[in-house]
Amino acid sequence: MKKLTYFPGCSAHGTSEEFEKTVRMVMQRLGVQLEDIPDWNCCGATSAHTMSESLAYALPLRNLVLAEKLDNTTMAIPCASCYQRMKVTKIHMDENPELAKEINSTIIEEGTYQGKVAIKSMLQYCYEDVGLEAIKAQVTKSLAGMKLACYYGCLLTRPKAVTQFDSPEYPMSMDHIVEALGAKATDFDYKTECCGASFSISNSEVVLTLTSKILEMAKESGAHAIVVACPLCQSNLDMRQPGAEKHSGKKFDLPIFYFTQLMALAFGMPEKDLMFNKNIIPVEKALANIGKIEPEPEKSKKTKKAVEAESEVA
Amino acid sequence: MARVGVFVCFCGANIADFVDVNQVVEEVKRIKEVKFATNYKYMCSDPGQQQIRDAIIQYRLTSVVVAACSPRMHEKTFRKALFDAGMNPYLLEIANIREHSSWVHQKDKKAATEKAIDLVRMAVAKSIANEQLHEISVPVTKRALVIGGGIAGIQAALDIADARIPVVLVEKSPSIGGKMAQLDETFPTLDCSQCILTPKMVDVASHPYIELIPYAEVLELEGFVGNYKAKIKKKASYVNFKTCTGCGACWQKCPVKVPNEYNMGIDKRKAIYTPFPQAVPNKPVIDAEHCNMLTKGKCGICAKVCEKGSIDYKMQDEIIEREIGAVVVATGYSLWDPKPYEEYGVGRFKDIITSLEFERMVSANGPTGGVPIRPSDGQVPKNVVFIKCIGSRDEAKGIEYCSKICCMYTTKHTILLHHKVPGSHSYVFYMDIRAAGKGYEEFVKKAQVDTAATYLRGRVSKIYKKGDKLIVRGEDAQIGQVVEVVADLVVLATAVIPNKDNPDLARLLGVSYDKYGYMSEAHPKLRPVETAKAGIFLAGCTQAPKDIPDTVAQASACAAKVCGLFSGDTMKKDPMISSVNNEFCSGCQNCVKVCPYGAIVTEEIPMSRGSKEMRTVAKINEGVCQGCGSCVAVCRSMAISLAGFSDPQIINEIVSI
Amino acid sequence: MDYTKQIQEIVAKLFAEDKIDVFAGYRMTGFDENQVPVLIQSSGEVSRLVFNDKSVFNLCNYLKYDHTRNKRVGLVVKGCDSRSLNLLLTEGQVKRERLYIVGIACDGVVDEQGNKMQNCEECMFPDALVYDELLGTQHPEGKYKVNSDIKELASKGLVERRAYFEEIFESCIRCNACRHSCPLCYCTKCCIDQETSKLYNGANNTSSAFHALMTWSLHLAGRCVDCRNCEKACPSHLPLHLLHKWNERVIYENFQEHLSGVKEGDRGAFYKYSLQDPDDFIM
Amino acid sequence: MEAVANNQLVSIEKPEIVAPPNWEPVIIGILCNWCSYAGSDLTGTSRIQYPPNIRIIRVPCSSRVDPWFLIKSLQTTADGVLVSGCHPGDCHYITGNYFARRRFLVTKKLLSFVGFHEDRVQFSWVSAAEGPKFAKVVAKVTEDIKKLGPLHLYKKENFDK
Amino acid sequence: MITLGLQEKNTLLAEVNKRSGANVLECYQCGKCVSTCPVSQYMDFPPREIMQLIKLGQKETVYMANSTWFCLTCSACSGRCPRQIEIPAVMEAIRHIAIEENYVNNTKKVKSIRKFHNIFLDMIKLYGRSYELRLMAEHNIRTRDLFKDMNLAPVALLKGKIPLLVKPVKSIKAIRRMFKLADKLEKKHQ
Repeated sequence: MKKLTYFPGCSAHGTSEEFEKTVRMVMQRLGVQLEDIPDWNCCGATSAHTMSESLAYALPLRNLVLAEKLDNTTMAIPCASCYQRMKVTKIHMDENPELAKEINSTIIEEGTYQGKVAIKSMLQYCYEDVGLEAIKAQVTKSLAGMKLACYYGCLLTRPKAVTQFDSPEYPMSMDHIVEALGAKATDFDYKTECCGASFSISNSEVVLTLTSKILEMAKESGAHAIVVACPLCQSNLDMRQPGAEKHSGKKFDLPIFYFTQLMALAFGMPEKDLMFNKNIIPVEKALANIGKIEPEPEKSKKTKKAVEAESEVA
Repeated sequence: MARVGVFVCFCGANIADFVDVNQVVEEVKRIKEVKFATNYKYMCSDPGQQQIRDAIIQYRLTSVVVAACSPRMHEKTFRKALFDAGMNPYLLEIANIREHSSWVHQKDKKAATEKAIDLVRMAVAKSIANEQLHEISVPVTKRALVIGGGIAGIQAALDIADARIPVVLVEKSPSIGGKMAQLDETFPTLDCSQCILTPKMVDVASHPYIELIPYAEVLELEGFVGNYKAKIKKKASYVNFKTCTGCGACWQKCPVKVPNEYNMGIDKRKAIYTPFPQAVPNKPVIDAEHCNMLTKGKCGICAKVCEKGSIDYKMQDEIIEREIGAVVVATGYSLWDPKPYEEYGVGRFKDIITSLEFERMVSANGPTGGVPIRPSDGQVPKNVVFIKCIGSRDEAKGIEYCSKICCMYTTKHTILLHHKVPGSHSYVFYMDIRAAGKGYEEFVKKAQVDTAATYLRGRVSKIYKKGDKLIVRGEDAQIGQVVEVVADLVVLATAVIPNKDNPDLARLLGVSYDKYGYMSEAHPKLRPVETAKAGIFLAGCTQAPKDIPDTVAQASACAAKVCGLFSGDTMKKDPMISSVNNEFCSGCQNCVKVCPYGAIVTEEIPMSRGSKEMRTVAKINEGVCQGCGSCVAVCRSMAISLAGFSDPQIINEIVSI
Repeated sequence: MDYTKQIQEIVAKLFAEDKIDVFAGYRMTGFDENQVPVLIQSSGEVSRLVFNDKSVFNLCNYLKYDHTRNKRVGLVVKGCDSRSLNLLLTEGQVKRERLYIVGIACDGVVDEQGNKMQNCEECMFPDALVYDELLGTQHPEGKYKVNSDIKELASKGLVERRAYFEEIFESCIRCNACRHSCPLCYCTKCCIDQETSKLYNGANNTSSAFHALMTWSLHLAGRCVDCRNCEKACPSHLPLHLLHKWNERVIYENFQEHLSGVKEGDRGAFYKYSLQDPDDFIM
Repeated sequence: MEAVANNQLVSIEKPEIVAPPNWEPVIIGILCNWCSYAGSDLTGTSRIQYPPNIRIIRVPCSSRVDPWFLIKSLQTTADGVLVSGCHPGDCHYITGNYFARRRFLVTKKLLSFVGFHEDRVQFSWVSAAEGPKFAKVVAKVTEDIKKLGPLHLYKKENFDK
Repeated sequence: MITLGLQEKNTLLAEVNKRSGANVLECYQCGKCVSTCPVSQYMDFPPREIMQLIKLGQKETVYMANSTWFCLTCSACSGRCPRQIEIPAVMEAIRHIAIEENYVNNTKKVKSIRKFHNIFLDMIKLYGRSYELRLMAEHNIRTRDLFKDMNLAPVALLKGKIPLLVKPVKSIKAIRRMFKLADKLEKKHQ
């Protein structure tokens, strides 16, 4: 069994409990043993770096120091925001060893940072380290019939220099994963647009405007549901969806899944463990599409001559 | 024993007011080699020069020192005076006592005079070590090689050939014409590109002084200015051009279809093809990569239908050699691939095309019959968005520089769209409109006013699909608001970039190139068509992005340079160049390493006279050496000497102060 | 470090297989414990060859003289010697195909008193870099160390250094032994002996010694491999390595050049340039 | 007063050498033809004044300057040498000054190592347009050399007599 | 109206460049950032204009702009910037300078954002982890908008989206110490 250092993040015990739970289930099935960082703390999220530079580095650095106490080379983080803060800190500390030393020695008492653990988002870990083949091998209940818009948000692939994963403009890793599960990923142009993040609380109007556009485009793409890999994106798109519907005057009715929820579903795990009850937008209608395979538009069998004639015209 | 004459000039009051010229003469007379010294009001005047001529003869002088203004001023004048008196002109030395003494020490006549005396003394010492030098004449092969058969190469070849100088024109593709042959109309006059280009192409083919070698590449260039030897590879065309009549039966019957490069892959051509109907030479070639006969060994239809029996599947690449005197490089440009613009969905959306694709569509002989269409569904677009600076001025995704021509061709495209699709509307996203050129700003005005194209100042940030439309989002910085345009078709004005093989060609020719891959001119202002390597000239986009008028002007300038070079049977060259003393040369070849012109080669000479044992020594190519002296300074055994600035000359100057 | 037996075997074999005409190695002086270079012509002389930590001289010097020209030469090289051999190859003075090189992974050699040589203490490349076969166990590449004498001198004032070197230049007798012993001084006629330079410095005095030594060290700047043949040859026992090591340090620190002769094809710092070279010393 | 001050001028490298009264240093300026020599001509045509101690030698390129010239100059006639060429990248002969730059640095450091002040040999990049800069450079070099005092760099006359 | 030519040196530009590590002078006003930015419509000066204002040295305007507070650091702009300017870093630099130099934008929206961040940090100080229920409640209290999102609360609580309790970090003392020392370090760096 592979071992992996794991940083759950604050929302794991709150808004994104279903993400947390399904991650653990799926990883177990995929033969990866998660080892939690002992006594981890909040990464500081947007707030810390909005207000104070030193704090923005110190909070994640403590977690990095603690993570190095476990004997793994890689650490995975489900929450996109935590992942981003930790990775930014790691890169900044590795590039400025002097600063790292200073912050480390004055602020953190748990140990000395060495920079030996690689940081990946859970999505990246699934895509790169687990691999599509391994995922495909576990699928017992294909999601065929479901059309899904994969929404990555800002922080999983941006900025390129930090994440060094997938395209910052049109990523495909999650699309490949859901297709491995049997579902169809739709051509969704808004997959990396921002959802408004923490403005959810402080300036909800912004979030409503942004999410309604995202939801509208997802609907446009023909999706039955949206798949995400970030708790904040999930809560903004899900919890704020009724508000967004009111704001834009359009009906979306798009449940928001974590990609691990769908993985668990496709792996044939009991549906009751997947905590679909936590979704504010009901999931049943979307899940009902599983198995309903639309017949492919029949390709008219042209004669060889006709094909030739066509290309002549073109 | 050297006999030196010294002539001190007053330069009116310029020297005499601040330097005691009489004292200078008196002091200099004490030097034992100085047999004659005098001063005069204006040494450069005719009576002044007469004094020099007289003294040379009267005192049997072996060298002459003129103490006057800077040698950069009158060195030639005084050299001529020496020559007229029957003396080798290079036995002259000039002591610069005006710029270096009288003008810069105007407050201290004593010091200025002392310095002037020292300067003359140095010049006298140097002149003692001067040697008789003779202008070098290099024989010239009066034949020019033009590489590239686009408009630049065509123009250069025609201009040179019209001066009755033979030209070898080498073109990589099966036909000459280049990028210009793909254009529909040209800015700012909207005259038809084919109409002005094809007559020139025909002229090239029929010109008695032009040898056209299509479907060929230059492999090697050796030698130096006036005496190059080029190796040219004629690629196998599998068609005997001598017997082929260009009837077209072969390509009409050929069963294999390949994307047509001429039409940017919008339609198909055959595996045996002429690139376009007006091609010169109008003879087909077989695309060996796709031909069934050449890849699989079965088919042979073209050979069957050819009445002349011109098809030869066994044809091999042929290497030919030509002796030439000068080279014009006119290899043109490529267009940047916009794939990195992922935010625009390039590659995902079919209805995003490049400007050259658009150009082919609106072209009367194009694949869509002169009407632009949406590649996704074949519909004629109404709203077309043009985005400029794709790859240009974008160091993050493309290149730093401005491609120069995109502003104008986009303007042209809006006008063409207006002409071809009634009721259509153009939206142009731009950062700046760069319309510096004759009639260019007026042309932009025409687009903005007459065709009412909407110009939006800003870079597009995103393109996404809604239904079958493309939504283009950008800021219009003029109103400070984000704008979304619902578009049927998006046209990207992609950057001009150098050909990928430009650096390889540059290395092959021995020409330097810049960080992008454009070949470098010898001087950015004063020698814009020459390269640092004598006898190699640049025309068109090989050197930098250019529009057609600039390209043609540069091509003609190249022709003028070539004609100038070939104006005599031999070329005259300054004799102040390096030479190797074989006796001392140990053959370490460090000089070869530092020579900026590749002017030093090695040769094998006998160990001693008559000996069969050989040793390697350096050899200076007189035609190429420019006389910088880099090699002299690195030669540890002092085997290399630079005429005019030899070690004894400089050491004499140093020790004589 | 004693490879006498191995070398004798190799050389015997080389002569037996007619792979070489001559072999350059070391022999005992015969009157003391030290060694001198020897060029043996036949297999009968093989027993004279020795090799141990007293084999100090750089045998590449043989390659510039007539008695090895156009002959197939076998020779023994240590790390430093192989670097000079690299330079000779690069500068076209010898052809690789007529050499048979026995490389030594050198543990350092000792001077006449039996102390390890200073250049061996500071050696970065103790192992032969070019060879046909290598004897001994290879060492990891060393770190660049600034010569201790240089360090000491550089810390002194100008006046002191001037006084120190004045004595050196005064003691030079212009015998040119340094030049003759240097494997890299192969010019047909040395510039010092040419008319232009003799004109003012022909005499045997301090002035001409200064001129000769400065010119020599500049001609070896970026090339000297620190084999110290010159120092061993100097009858006045002058510390000639100082000038070379100083230049080596200036070049190493300012141009980020690796040491001379380490890579084949590398001609040394003066025959190339970098746009990033220091420019701050120029107005 | 001034004469006394001059009397106290001693060689920085060899304090026992005292300058004669009214000692003026001799400086040799080796200038490349295309940039610095043209620049010095411009100084002249602009009538910008500078100290008269410099004696100018013209060479085609700074890469023509063998370090040997510098040693020779200092050993025979000069108290200081100035070499000037085109700015990096502007060399008329494309790359000459880059090669020269390396040699200059090594020469400068070598001289200082054997006990001569670095400022005895100085280098500058002066373009054909930099007339005022040339005057400034000469003024600075002259001032520096004056401070260093007379040079006795194993001059021939000191030993041959 | 802006009058230029009175400042001796553009200290704003120097300071922003130093802190952010970006070079604002590279901006050539193409506007790609503005149309990329998801919240540019809420800003009183979108990123492109902020860049120009920095170049013009307009301290007051830049510090008081709400733009820096609205920036979500989503990095979309910097990913697309043709001149590769780290715009989020510039925004953050301005924000930090404004906080230090006591330029306070007291419009409702900015106040609300600032309060959110302060409460969030207080929460971490208290528990070492974030606690959403209290975060939402406290934000409502501090912004005196008691009934905001009240419609959401029952649904969220019912669904267990927002837990009633939080599990604090064991070594909470270490966290509090970090806050204190980070403050000190910040002061020392200035």
